[in-house]
Amino acid sequence: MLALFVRDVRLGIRAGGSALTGVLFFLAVIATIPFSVGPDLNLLSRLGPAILWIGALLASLLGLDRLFQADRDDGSLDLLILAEERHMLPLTVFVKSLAHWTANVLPLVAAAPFLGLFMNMEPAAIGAAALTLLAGTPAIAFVGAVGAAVTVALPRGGLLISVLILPLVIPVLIFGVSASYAAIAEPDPFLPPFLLLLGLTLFLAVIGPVAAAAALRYAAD
Amino acid sequence: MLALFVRDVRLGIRAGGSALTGVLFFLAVIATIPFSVGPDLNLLSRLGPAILWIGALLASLLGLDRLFQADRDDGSLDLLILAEERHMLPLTVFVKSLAHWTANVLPLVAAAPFLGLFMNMEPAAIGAAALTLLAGTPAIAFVGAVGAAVTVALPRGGLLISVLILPLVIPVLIFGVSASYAAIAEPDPFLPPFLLLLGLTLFLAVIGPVAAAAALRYAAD
Amino acid sequence: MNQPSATIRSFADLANPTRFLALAGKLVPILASLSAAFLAVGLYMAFAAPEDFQQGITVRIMYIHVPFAWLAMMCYTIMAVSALGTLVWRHPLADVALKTAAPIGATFTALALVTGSIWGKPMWGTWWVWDARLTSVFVLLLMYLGIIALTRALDDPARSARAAAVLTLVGFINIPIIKFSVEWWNTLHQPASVFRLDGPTIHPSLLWPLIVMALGFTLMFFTLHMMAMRNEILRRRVRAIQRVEARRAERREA
Amino acid sequence: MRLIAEKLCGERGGEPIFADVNFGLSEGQSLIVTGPNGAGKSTLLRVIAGLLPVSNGGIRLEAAGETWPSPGAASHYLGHRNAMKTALSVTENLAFWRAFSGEPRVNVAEALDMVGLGGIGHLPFGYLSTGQRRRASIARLLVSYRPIWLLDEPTAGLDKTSEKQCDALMNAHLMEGGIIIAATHVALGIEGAETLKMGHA
Amino acid sequence: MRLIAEKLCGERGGEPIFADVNFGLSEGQSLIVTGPNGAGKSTLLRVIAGLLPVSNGGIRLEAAGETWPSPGAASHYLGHRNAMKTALSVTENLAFWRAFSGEPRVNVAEALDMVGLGGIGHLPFGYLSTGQRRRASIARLLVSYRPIWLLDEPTAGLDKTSEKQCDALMNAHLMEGGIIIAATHVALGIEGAETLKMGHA
Ligand code: HEM
Ligand SMILES: Nc1ncnc2c1ncn2[C@@H]1O[C@H](COP(=O)(O)OP(=O)(O)OP(=O)(O)O)[C@@H](O)[C@H]1O
Ligand SMILES: Nc1ncnc2c1ncn2[C@@H]1O[C@H](COP(=O)(O)OP(=O)(O)OP(=O)(O)O)[C@@H](O)[C@H]1O
Ligand SMILES: [Mg+2]
Ligand SMILES: [Mg+2]
Repeated sequence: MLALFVRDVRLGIRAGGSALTGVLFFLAVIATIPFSVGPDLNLLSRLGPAILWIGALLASLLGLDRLFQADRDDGSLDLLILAEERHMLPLTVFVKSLAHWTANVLPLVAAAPFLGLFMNMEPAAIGAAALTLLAGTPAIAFVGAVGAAVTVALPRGGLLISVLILPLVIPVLIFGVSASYAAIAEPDPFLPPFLLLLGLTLFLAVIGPVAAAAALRYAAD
Repeated sequence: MLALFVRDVRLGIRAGGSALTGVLFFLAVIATIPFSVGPDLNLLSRLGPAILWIGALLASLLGLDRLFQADRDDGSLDLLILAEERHMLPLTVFVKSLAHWTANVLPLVAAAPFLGLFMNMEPAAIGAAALTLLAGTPAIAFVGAVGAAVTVALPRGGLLISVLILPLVIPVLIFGVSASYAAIAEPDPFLPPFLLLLGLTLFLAVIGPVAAAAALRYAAD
Repeated sequence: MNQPSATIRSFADLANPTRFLALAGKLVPILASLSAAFLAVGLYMAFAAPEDFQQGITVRIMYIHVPFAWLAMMCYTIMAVSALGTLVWRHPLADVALKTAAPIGATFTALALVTGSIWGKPMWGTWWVWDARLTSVFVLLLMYLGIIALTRALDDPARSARAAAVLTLVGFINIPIIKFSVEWWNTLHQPASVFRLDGPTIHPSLLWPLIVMALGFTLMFFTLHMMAMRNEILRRRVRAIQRVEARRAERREA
Repeated sequence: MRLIAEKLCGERGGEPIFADVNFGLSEGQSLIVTGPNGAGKSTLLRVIAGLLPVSNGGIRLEAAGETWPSPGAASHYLGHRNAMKTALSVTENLAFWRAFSGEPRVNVAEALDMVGLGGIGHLPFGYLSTGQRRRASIARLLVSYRPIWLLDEPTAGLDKTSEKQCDALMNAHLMEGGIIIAATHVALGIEGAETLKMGHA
Repeated sequence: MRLIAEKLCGERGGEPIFADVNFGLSEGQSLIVTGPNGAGKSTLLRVIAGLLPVSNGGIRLEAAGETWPSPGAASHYLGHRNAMKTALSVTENLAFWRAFSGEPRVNVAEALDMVGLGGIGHLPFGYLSTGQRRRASIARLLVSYRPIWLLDEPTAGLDKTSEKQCDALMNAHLMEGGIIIAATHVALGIEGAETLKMGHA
């Protein structure tokens, strides 16, 4: 299992998914924003958390569709499925999604605070945003895994089911963003949405891999 | 050439995946912004065009990394390069990027007006935004082709490509947004920035493919 | 049994770089001392120069900020030229020049950003504004870093050379944007006052130290660049020799 | 241990590909599957491995003990595709499969020597030639132990000498009491192998 | 028309793979490249096609007229990978290559018959078996005309009968005054072909 994790992370890094690239990616995304919404600083600082979340979401969606296809194309997927008695397939999926998250999203989460400074967000907001990112983004990877598995299994019909599944991402996003705003906007409390986010992540961390594994079993053809 | 276009569009639609992910991502972006700027509607409608543009820009990065990699993996790229005397490679690249745009980005542009309604933008603004998107987003695909060509040798170029491309497409973003604002903000005229945008797209439609072709010629190994 | 031919070929390839190494060996010390001299004089003049009556002491930041900013753009221009060298003239050194210039350029750009924002704090009351010039320079930094990341990600030097060259050329669009951002958009940042068609508008008492400093930093840039190129060439030689060795070992096994 | 197929039927996308395949292989025995393209050789192997559902009849493993609950768990499957990442070096690839499949056997370096790739473990897999790739994935069978080998055209793309090496490896596996089922178009140098001819007829 | 290689050298990632390859093939002649794995057969073919830069020496096409400016433009390259999209049907794939490569020759249906895939043009390419895939990509050589065929292990994965078919097609191409360069490990049934042995020796 650890071996699988290491392999996938390594692949991610080889592809230039290294920490440096992650930070650069974030910087690039952020740099585009002011050009469109204009240099209004306090508007920026309000947009801050949303921008961070959007960047993270994009980063985790990039290459997610290849999560299993890459393994299918070179035949590794067959062997991963064959090893089922040894490593439960859901666990395998879980590890793969986690590796994807580690290679592509974690660097961004780590970089988030600095970028917060860039958009002169207040410390509280920065902390909250980083925290919610850390808690929320894995969920995206897990949901995405289902979509990826389904599209591998039935390339044609895959679309349909992904339509049903991927919208789960939006709630994650919404809770994440609202939580990070709750941290600054006085009246409404930070914890409730954050706990919801955590719950959602844990829930998806279980459901996602199980569903994806179920789909993959029929993927081998 | 037409054959190539048809093939790629067909593949894009059959394989599904990315086009859908794009729309969903687009939706997600739109969904998060209200949280950040709050329920203040006329601020929303003011930000509308910017949000649409950012969403479209980021969404069109999805699936870009496979533009040439897919062909490389199954050996088609060799033949596309071999056919150079018959179809100039830049032209081939041009057609491929156009097909990518048609399959993955065009749906977004089509969806944009509805999302505009969500953010209660005024009809004029919506029209302008859609128009600028239609005129501008191809440029992203053409620049994207360069990124895809440059990273074709990498196993998973997702993040890196975005890092390389985003700085290059910022001019497109600038003119696109300013044009769509000019449409509503009375004094300044719509045409000049829009024509600039068109010009930029045409310019990149030439530069992008030529550069990408130059990179691809040596990518074959 | 083609090792000898192989080794000879790989050294024949390096013949031209060899000449460069000899040249660099001679030039580097000269350039280094020259730039040191210029910088010393420049600094003296800078502090001898009159203070700006409204900006006060902070105006002196200009003497480093502006050269850094200029060099940031010049370095990218040099990279673009060497990119042409790689793609069009296939010059063996062009690729080395591009690859090694990137980190230096990135550093200068970063310094321009830092000095700029240090200057911005007293002048504009804020470290950073998302104004056109500032952001375009920021984007320039991003492009430098992107090119560095790309050259790192592609292991095979021949291939990464082509890729980086293409990318650099395409990225060159940004340079005019930086240069003219101040004219095109109304920015906080002040417009060009030295490189203008209708001659410099800045007062000579400020102009001269600026020019001397600029020259000093430019010389410094070339010194660093030459040293970096020398290292890169030597690194590649070592790699080539290692490959030959490895192949010898393989053949012995087979 | 005994691998038994009874009236085994396989289908692909709803169409029956083969029907009523029967065989029983005990330790040290091997089966060579031949037949025209599209006869269903690969399908048969995948059905045995459990990668495709059994449409009818059954395949089971007898007297195999706890370690090998099912035919799939007890087998190495070598398909057409090499199951290696081109971006990773040969050694990294093999080390991964060794760690992942468990039951480690020969260590990576030795395995590479055994398939005649001694010198080039450090190269990225993508740099290898067709035959070298195939040999690397044959090395995968050696780094971790499985009693049953399911080989789909194992010698495709190999030159004469490495074909011999491959035959030797297979025979050694049989000596140790392994079981081999190989689909092939060319003759394999396995001693005393039964053959199963598939075909639309 | 004459395809001439003089002191041709090829390298991969900076390492010389082969050196001083000389041959001259005129219409109707063929060259079979053999050698151990990693000898550089595929590399040679790719260099000839122009997919890899010539590191030294030269390859040129003489008296070929306007239509065929360069060896690359005049050649069909059949690599290890089939250059077909698994998501598209066999017919769609071939129709695309026919339209894209120009110089249309046999139409798709006939070509499929000629390689013995008559019935299954409608199947997605991904559904085909290894040999069927190979045959489909051999059909690609027929749907549009090129005087030079560069074949990298054309018969890999083919059964005996389709191997014969393939030989017949190659001979027919030579009859018409075509040129064939084929890298292979197994004997090909081409009449009067010269052979070029590559190898580290
Ligand atoms: C991070 C912030 C800043 C950045 C990125 C920046 C960038 C640049 C660049 C790229 C140039 C070269 C322009 C050209 O050659 O046309 C430049 C020149 C200059 N900058 Fe800045 N700058 C920044 C902040 C400032 C501040 C705060 C001031 C002072 C108020 C300032 C004053 C100048 C001056 C006087 C020049 C010389 C203009 C000329 O004579 O051509 N800059 N800056
Ligand atoms: N994924 C699939 N879906 C539907 N049919 C398939 C699929 N894969 C293969 N087939 C069909 O099943 C039949 C058997 O395929 P299989 O790969 O088992 O043949 P094979 O004996 O291995 O041929 P070869 O010798 O070329 O490898 C073929 O006719 C093929 O068209
Ligand atoms: N992309 C690459 N980069 C560097 N070296 C490579 C690359 N591809 C192949 N090589 C090396 O070039 C040599 C020749 O490879 P090539 O594929 O030409 O051999 P081949 O004769 O086709 O072998 P096979 O019979 O297995 O197909 C091999 O030693 C291989 O390691
Ligand atoms: Mg098969
Ligand atoms: Mg080969």
